[in-house]
Amino acid sequence: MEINPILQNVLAPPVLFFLIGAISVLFKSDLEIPAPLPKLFSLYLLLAIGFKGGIEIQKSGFTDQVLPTLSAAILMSLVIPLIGFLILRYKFDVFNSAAIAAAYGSISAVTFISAESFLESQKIAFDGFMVGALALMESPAIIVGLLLVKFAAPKNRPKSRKMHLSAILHESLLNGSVYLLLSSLIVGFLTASSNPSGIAKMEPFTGQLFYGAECFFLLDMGIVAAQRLPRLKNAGSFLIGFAIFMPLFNAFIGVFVARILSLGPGNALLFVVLCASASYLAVPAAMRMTVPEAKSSYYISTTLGLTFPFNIVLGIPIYMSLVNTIIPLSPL
Amino acid sequence: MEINPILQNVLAPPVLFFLIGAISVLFKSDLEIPAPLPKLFSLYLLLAIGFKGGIEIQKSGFTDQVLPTLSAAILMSLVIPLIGFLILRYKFDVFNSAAIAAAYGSISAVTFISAESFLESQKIAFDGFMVGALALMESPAIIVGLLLVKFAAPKNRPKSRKMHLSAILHESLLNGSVYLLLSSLIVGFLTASSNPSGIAKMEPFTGQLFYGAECFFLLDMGIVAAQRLPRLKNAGSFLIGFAIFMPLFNAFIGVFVARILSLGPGNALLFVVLCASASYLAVPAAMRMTVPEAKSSYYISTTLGLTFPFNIVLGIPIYMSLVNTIIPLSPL
Amino acid sequence: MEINPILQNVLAPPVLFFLIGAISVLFKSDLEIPAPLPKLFSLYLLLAIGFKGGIEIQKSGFTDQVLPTLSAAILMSLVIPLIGFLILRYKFDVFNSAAIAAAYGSISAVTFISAESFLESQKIAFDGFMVGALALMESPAIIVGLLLVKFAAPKNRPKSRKMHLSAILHESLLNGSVYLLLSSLIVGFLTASSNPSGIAKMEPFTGQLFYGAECFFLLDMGIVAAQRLPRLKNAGSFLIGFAIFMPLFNAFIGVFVARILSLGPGNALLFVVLCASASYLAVPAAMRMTVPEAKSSYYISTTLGLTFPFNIVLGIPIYMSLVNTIIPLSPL
Amino acid sequence: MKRLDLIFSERELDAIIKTLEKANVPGYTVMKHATGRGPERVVTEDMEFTGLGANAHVIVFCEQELIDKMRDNIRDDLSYYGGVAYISEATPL
Amino acid sequence: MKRLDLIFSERELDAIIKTLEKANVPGYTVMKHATGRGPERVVTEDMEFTGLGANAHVIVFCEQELIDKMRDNIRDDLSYYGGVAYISEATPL
Amino acid sequence: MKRLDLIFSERELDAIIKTLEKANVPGYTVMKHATGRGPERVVTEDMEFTGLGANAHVIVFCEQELIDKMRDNIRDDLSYYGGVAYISEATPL
Ligand SMILES: Nc1ncnc2c1ncn2[C@@H]1O[C@H](COP(=O)(O)O)[C@@H](O)[C@H]1O
Ligand SMILES: Nc1ncnc2c1ncn2[C@@H]1O[C@H](COP(=O)(O)O)[C@@H](O)[C@H]1O
Ligand SMILES: Nc1ncnc2c1ncn2[C@@H]1O[C@H](COP(=O)(O)O)[C@@H](O)[C@H]1O
Ligand code: NA
Ligand code: NA
Ligand code: NA
Repeated sequence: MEINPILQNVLAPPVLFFLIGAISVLFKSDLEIPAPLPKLFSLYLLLAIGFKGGIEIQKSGFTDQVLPTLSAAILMSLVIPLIGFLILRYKFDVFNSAAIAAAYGSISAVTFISAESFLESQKIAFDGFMVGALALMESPAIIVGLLLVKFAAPKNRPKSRKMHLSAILHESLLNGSVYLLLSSLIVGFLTASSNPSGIAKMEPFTGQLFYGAECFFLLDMGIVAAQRLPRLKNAGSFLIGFAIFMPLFNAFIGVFVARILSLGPGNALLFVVLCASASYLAVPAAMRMTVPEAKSSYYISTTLGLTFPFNIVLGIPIYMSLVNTIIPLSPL
Repeated sequence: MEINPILQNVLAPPVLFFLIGAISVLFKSDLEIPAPLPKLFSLYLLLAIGFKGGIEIQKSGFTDQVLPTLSAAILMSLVIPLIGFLILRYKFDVFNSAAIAAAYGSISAVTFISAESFLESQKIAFDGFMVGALALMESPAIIVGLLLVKFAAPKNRPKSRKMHLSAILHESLLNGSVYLLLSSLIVGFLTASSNPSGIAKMEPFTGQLFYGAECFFLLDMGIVAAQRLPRLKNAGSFLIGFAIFMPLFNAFIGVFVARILSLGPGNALLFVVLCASASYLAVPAAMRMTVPEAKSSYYISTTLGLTFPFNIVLGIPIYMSLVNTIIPLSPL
Repeated sequence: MEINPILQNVLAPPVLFFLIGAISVLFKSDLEIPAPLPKLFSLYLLLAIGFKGGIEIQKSGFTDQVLPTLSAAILMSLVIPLIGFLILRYKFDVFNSAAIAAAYGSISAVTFISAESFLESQKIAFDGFMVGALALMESPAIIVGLLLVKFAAPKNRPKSRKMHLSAILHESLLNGSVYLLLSSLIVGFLTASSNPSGIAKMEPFTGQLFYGAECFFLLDMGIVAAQRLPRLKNAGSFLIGFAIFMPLFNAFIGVFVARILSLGPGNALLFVVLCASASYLAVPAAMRMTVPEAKSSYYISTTLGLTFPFNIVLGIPIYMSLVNTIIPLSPL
Repeated sequence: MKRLDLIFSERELDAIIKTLEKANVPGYTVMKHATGRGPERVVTEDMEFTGLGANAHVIVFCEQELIDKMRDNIRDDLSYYGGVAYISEATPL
Repeated sequence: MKRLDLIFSERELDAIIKTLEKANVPGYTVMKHATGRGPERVVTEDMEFTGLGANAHVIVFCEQELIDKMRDNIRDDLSYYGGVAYISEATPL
Repeated sequence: MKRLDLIFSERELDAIIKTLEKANVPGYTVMKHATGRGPERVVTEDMEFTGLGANAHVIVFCEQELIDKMRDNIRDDLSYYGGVAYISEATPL
């Protein structure tokens, strides 16, 4: 693995702003992005990712690669939480294990767009339909997490708190960020099909502004991540190890699946990043409501305090060299 | 009336995002745009509408059509509250009747820009000076509403609460949203006259960003409208009927006035939309202060929960076909 | 001094929006830009100023003029607080004198960008490295202010409140707005050196949007300034005089230093504006923490309520004619 | 010492503060963006963008006699515009 | 009259309000965006963008009997999801 | 049980929380963005963009003895930076 892509990744504005945010916490600067401003950027990014993804999917149509890739993505978001759960059960109870595992099965949209920015700066092509994979991987992981709680821990819960399938589906599909991403994707698709002039009129908002808004949001993410990091100390070294090891492990599975799918290097990286990233939006919000027995500081601090920064700064270039090493190997 | 324009209207991004917001409430998603973010977009839209309107008015100058159209607009915003008041008095007291009537005499800027977007997508021309009509129709309706309270209900009010003309003018002209719209219009006009390079520098903010910001705001409006809708049940069927019938009735008057003014189809639609739309910004804020006897849930829920969605989704294409039918008829 | 440049300055959108904000307070309109929306624009402006400044510095490189100009800028931000302190001590105690003096030694970024807009509209060239001077003048003034408190008033403070040098450096360098400006400057510099494609991707956000965002922020500044102005009455006429006289005095020193540095008229104006402007972001925040003995209404109301509006509306064109008069004089 | 809690529409804030200032209260604290529901079952939401605003929650720590002085004015405002006012005991730290 | 102070995660707000409405309280006030720390030393921050939200502070002025009516339901919710509830005396102005 | 209400500038929040934590309070709640006026007639506005911030309102439910433990430290902070602190009675639900 060359040092160059890591440095190149770190020297891109989004990553630099992320680091600036993190360093401000380290040095106890009083830089603050007060609520609800970060929410504005998070809503904007979900809307823009979905809208542009919907346009791309409509444009590219359902080619040969689309269906297998999307199916594989869903499969990964079902399998990863199960693996994670088994690992976490060594140390944690059912509730905490299920909640953390669900977060790692799901995805981080900002990690995904950071990978897209990385690919663009490296001039490596990728397909718009990968946003479909992003959108489809959020809900299954939540469902698996809640089913694990339902079946692995039925006795520990008070009767009145029994989870019904309808509640599980509601949490996984109608969670604010899942809903906004999916429905913006549909809006993008419909606009591209029936109202192409609408695309051009949206472009300055969803397109041109995107990179800057990403930087601004990452500035805040840097602050939040650095505030979260020290909390991991209480969580113990097992969880700290998990937060680094699990994305690498998932990336490794992901790259082999990408190879089976014959994805090009760009799509392969995005697929790997989806596997390796962990959710800090949809899943924590769903778990807070449905599995209050789990400590939110566990699933928030690992995903936001360690896995997210790791992926943004080091993970993406590492995964790229993994892709470049594994994919071109002679057929399995 | 063809079904096509309605579908085309519904498939435009702003309307789609409005529907997404409304559906999120229906399905009890926890999607939320926390305060004060909607205020940001509402301030932005008023500023941008005013600024661009001021530029257009300066560019087009005061042509033959401008003065008659603006006078007719003011006249409509004086007459409509009186008609509304007479209808509402069948069921409501003076306070509620006056407050609701004032809202329907005034206008909704977002309905207006939705109509502009509709015209653009249909490639129908319209004139920039219509924004002047928009700006001029807000205050008279408030004044009429407060005068109705002053003269129709003097005995019911405690002495200390007597309304003075100066207070009425203050509420109608210095209300935050009226003030911002009017003064941005003046800034636009002055900039276009004396500092044309300033227009180009503002264009990315007030122009290019506009459509996307409109979509984002309509997403929130969809949420708010759908939250308001169930409250209408308590208001009774009379008010529900009023919230649909009144815009249609006002549109009908409006289209004949537009015909007398010999407006082209684009300007005619905008004129009709101004008549048919009801205020949920300036008027409610003014009424809340000056007519606390009126139930705010009445004037807010009708305008925001029913009239606004109706106009955005169905009204605009209906009014368009009304315009296309009535305007070309042989002279009166 | 001709009347023309003042009128031209006043008729630019940013100044017009500032006046609109101020007039809204005068007329008791309820126009409001609720917190934390102004913070969004203030963070955005600092980030964008820094980022663009960093790019410019990287592009222009360290020419002959850069080092002397930056050194002179730092010198001015050390000397001005000392002069201010001596003047203010006639009327105020050490704490208030030091805090107010520090504010006038430091700079106002929005005044600076208003001067840039003025130069652009007058088609007068200036150099990007002047942003470096802006960034470097914030901290020294804070340090001088705190040192003045430390050495001029050691007996008056409780022991536990003694100020340590490390605390002084922390307040002056890690203050949120200083930190964001400086670090965005570094990001801009690094991006320009190693990732030029990142500049183009940031341009719509940091470049195109800038003028509009400046207008929006100035609308709020107009409101805030006009709310602050009446508080000055309590402060007494000495402070009111100081708030007008001090910027003019500093401008006068500044223009002679600019002449010694042989700056062109554009750079000279920016240099003068840096000297003449007073801080209402970094310095008040630092003083509130470290010199609570000083009345915040003094240093906030003078800088925000009087000096800032004066500079924005009248000061900049006055300084321009000062520059045009003094700089071309035969050598000293 | 007493603690006075006032909750009412943000739009009446200026009027209430004027009443407080007239009575020369030693200080007060205002928290905006409060939502709620009153006896008429009308829910106040934070619809700031409409200009309707939400509720303000005002806390005043002061002597009983000051409260007696303000009582009529505050009651007058609250009865016309809506809102609640409650007093409880408070001891300075 | 009593004053009931409830502090808990914003995400449980709907459930708590349902309990209040079922008991027919005369009104209530909600303040969102409260942060804090509970007995488990977990700090609640205002991470609204994550969807986790912060705490809500709910104030109810009502009669003691209403509080008795709601006690079990509220305790049930708070013990499962976390949060605190305290009662104090309050006199209408 | 007691209820302690602290109101002071947001910028002193870290110092006050440190004092609370040192006394081992069972929990606390923080509400930011409070504005107000103190005895010096200086109005604190929510000028967040200036970095001056507004006031924070901190509520602590705890035993009297904890309050006695913190009294001196809190008084010290508040007397230097400004702000108020009041105690009232509170009963757990
Ligand atoms: N019993 C109560 N307890 C707490 N807050 C109340 C109560 N009654 C009314 N309020 C608050 O006062 C506001 C105005 O009430 P009203 O105008 O009387 O409907 C409501 O929106 C609530 O925030
Ligand atoms: N003793 C206390 N005093 C004030 N607020 C408290 C106290 N204990 C808990 N809280 C609040 O209740 C929230 C939820 O507490 P918990 O879920 O029990 O950790 C905390 O975040 C605090 O805002
Ligand atoms: N008597 C009071 N009642 C309620 N709040 C107060 C009172 N006095 C001061 N405050 C609050 O404490 C803050 C700081 O006060 P001070 O620094 O003493 O001027 C003020 O801005 C108010 O929010
Ligand atoms: Na994953
Ligand atoms: Na109308
Ligand atoms: Na200066």
